[in-house]
Amino acid sequence: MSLSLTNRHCWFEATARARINGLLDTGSFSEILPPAASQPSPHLAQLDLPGAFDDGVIVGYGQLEKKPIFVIAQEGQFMGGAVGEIHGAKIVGLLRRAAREKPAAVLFLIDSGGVRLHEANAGLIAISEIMRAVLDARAAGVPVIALVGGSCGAFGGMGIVAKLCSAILISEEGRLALSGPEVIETVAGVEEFDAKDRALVWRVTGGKHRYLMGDCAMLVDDDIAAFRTGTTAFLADWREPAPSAALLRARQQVLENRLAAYGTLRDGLQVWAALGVAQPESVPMLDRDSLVALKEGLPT
Amino acid sequence: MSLNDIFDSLFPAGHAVTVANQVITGEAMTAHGPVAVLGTTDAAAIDHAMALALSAFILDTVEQHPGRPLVFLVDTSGQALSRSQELLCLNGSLAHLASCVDLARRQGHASLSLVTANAVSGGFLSFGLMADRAYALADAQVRVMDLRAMARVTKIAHERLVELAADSPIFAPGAESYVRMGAIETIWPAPSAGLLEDALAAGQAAPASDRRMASGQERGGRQLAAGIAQAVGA
Amino acid sequence: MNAPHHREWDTLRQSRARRLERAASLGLVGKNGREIPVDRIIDLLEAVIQPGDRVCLEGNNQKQADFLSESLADCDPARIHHLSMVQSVLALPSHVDLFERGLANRLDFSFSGPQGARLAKLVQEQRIEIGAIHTYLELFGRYFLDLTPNVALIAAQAADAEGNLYLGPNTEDTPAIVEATAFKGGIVIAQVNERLEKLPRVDVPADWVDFTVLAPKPNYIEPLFTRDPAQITEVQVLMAMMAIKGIYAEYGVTRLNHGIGFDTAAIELLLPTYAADLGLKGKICTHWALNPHPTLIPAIESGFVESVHCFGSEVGMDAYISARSDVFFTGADGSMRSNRAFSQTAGLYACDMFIGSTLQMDMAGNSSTATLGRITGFGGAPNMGSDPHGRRHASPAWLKAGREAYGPNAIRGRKLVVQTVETFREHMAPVFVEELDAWKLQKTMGADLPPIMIYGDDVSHIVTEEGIANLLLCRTPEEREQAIRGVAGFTPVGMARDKAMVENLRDRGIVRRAEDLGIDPRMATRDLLAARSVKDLVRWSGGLYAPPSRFRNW
Amino acid sequence: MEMLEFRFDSKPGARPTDPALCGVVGSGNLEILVQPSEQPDCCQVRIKTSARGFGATWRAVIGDFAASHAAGGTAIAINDMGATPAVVSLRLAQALADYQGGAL
Repeated sequence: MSLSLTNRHCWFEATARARINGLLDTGSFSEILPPAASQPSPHLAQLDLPGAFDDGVIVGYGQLEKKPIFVIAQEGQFMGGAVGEIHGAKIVGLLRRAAREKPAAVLFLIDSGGVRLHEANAGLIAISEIMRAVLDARAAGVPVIALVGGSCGAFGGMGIVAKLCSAILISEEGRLALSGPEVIETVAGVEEFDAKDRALVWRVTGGKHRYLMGDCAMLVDDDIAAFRTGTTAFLADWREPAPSAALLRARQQVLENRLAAYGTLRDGLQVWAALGVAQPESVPMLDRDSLVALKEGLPT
Repeated sequence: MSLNDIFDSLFPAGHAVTVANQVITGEAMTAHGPVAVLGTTDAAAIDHAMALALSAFILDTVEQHPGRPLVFLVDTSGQALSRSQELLCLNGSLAHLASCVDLARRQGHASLSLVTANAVSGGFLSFGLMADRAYALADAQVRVMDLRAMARVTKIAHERLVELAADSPIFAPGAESYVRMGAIETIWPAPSAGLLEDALAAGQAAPASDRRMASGQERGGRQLAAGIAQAVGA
Repeated sequence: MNAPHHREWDTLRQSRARRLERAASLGLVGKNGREIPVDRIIDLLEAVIQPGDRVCLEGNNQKQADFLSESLADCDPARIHHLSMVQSVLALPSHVDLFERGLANRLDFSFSGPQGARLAKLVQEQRIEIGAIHTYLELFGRYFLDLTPNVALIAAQAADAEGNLYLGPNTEDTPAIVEATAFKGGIVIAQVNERLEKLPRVDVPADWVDFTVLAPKPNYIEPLFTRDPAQITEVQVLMAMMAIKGIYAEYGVTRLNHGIGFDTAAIELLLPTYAADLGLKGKICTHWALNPHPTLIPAIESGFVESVHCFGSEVGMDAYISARSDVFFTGADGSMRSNRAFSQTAGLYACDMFIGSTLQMDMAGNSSTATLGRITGFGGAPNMGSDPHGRRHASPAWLKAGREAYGPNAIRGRKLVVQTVETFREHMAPVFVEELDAWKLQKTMGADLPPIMIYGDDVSHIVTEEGIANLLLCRTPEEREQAIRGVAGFTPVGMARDKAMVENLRDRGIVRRAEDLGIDPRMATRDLLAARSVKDLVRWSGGLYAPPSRFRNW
Repeated sequence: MEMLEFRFDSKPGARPTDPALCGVVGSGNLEILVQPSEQPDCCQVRIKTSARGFGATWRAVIGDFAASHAAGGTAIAINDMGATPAVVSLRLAQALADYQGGAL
């Protein structure tokens, strides 16, 4: 085994700032409302909690392979990347600017459990505004690409936002879902979902499962450079389609077929077998390239 | 008030609405012409089947009745909580539903939603909050989470949350908070054809852009968002 | 001269025969070798165990004879009572049930883990009499002197039709327990996970075993030695860098034991990176008495490690161990053979260094993991973490430490006993204190001694984020105290240091800061770790390591 | 939450104009924002911390930092979520180095 393992910069544990620095062309990033020009959330202060200068999200612009790019990066280590009033408004502001200025893409580095409960109403409404702003930017022809691979994944309202983006690039460590396993366990019992069984959690919500099911466009290694390479490659081939009933009709058909085929299954292993994977139990241990090859070889 | 009473109050000129699997679909007549009526009832926990039933109905309306306004009736306790639902990416089906509402808007369908009983988190996000304008009946429950659960999760004393909720619409549950925050236009004392017609008229006159931040600031409930978004967007 | 006093000399053998007869009278002889049907286990226990017996219940921090323990707790206290329990670890709820239900009233043990609070309550209510709290080696030693079991209840992986046992990779304490019991007229009962026609190998011969029972489910094994690299902090990386450069390299430590915490996991994960860059491969950390820590995989794969002997195994490591038989001790069948008694002996006498962490340390260097309201005990750390006066063979590390401690004409060497701790634990609880909680615990429990894990006079070095204190070089108690305060950071006792004296100690190399070692603290990032996640460990192992589900995020 | 404010004499250091941010307000961690101030031989520090009652410890940690680094001319703002002194010291050194543009 090589020491190259030790030279990787994994996305999973990097800070939002480190992700941006490794993702964009070196030195090209400019932050809008940087920490020195910002105030932490007064709503957190009212609850006697210290905030963060950037309220847990960094927005700005830079370049990717010399193309102009807008970036939104949530900091999962601050309050689980959850969306509060300032946090949400920064994202909405950037998306609206993108619809106007039309950069080559907006890269949305999602790492969030959804609504920040300390600012619950502000967070919920902000996520609704983000949902509409993502769709507006896309309708203006600007691709919005979700990159998911942080420790908080993309949950709650941010799971919905991720699925409204043009595409999702995800790592094996990334998770994408609506309700967190802990919430389901609390409400429906440990038999329904054992949140401590992490392998199960990943078989239900993890990057490999979402990629095999076609919910994510690309599976990338847990490495900042791999996210950069994957994003560049994806954008090279992508033309943002105009919103149309035909596209949504086609999507409706896919989702209905899927529900009919797999609606009673409860574990990724069952779905993968149904998809035609010969040895589903081997999937969790496959490396990224082998899994991509496996998916490409599946019957369609 | 039963669902039929609500229909009768809102659409005295007539309605043909069916309810299946807690999903409402149909059409009704108003002073502004026919409208599509859809939504959920009995505090539905939105699952794939419900979301797809709603999205299919929206696509049908877009294809068969161009420009027909959409009236959403919202009664949802949130999303279905189960492993099999998450296994098939429930957030994806909710996003698909939201996309369909958005498409309708882009194709000239005005939309409004009326919270008839409950509007909670994911279920509310996927269609109620996607409409051009939202309204709520007076006794409707609109929230992310009740304060007791919030106290447990945030580890902040319940008494403290109750005290702060008294004058903070930022997290206090209730339709009134959402009015002050700009997400709900007004609270209706009761379902009423007159109020519905006013709302439909307002929807046809006003632009379909998202004005909730500005409203939140004007109403004093959300004082930071508009300025921040403006500063970032400039 | 008086006539010789008449005495029977085989009462133990007679007692054993009567017990076996009682079992046989209930039909429990077993024509199929020594197999007992699982639903007769309580009948068997009530037949062979007598009131007042000394019973050894096998269990350690890893494998547990959990089914036999639960079965014993379900026996009728009218028939079985006043048992004296001897056991390495009091870990399962059923262990404590024995006392609460009136089956047992006396306990000699080593470690109590999760049941520490219940145990303390029973002691205070005087419902349990504690003989003594031991280290593993002391307890094993007493099995062969004055605490020999009448009955031993043990756990094995498999039995064959004759009653031979295969213990699997988790051999652990079984050989010591069985040897003491079987050869002193005792009865040995084994719970097994499976019955096989042919065992992979015979670890315990059938004629040392009286009965076997197929447990309803495999014995519980705790993945106790799995440390997720994702949880290692930058401060632990910094301390690991200081330990490697300031201690491992300077003494040329080749034979050693590590504690189980994240501090030492960080050191293991810096061997292929930081230590390799310092040119230390082949010069340090070649021979280990250590459980198969998953975090040691990168060092093994990088060629740092020549040999590892294990106390027990670790969940998920079996295939990797089997494929690395040059490094680990494995049988002809390929699977690992561990042995706690032998590995503890290696840790005590054959290691040049022990390094571990603690919860509290006083100004004399005494350390304790005891907390108020809990009786936790000792396990093996005091044996590892002590300088054995019985050692005679020399090694460069041992000699260098001896000369630092006793001067150039020293007639003995010195084991390196290193404590590595961040000065504050979580919730800002200071590690360095004027008085250990152990003293209060002694009073409330009425114990003979405070439960001190490692005595201050055994400690050679203390590593904190502030630096390294070399206690070997201190010449007076005052110097030792100031050396400890001098690395105690911003804890109250650290701030109460005599600054001038600490600077003097620093000039003499007794207290050394990161910069004195040529280490820039800003270099201390997690990027230095050879593995930053459990998945990295799986990759290093070439897919051989199969971590338990709870440690996975894929 | 507790707010603390300290000023310590410190040797004047390099005085870049760009502020620097280091760390994240996560559990057991903190963020440190370093900006230029008007007073070249003084280091001003403002702290918001989730843990109450550790003013004396903060004073000692910051005092030690100011004495052992050329941190004069800086205004430092800290948002803390229960970081230990070891983490605070490490982060302060990193933040000052980032600010002064010093390569490692």
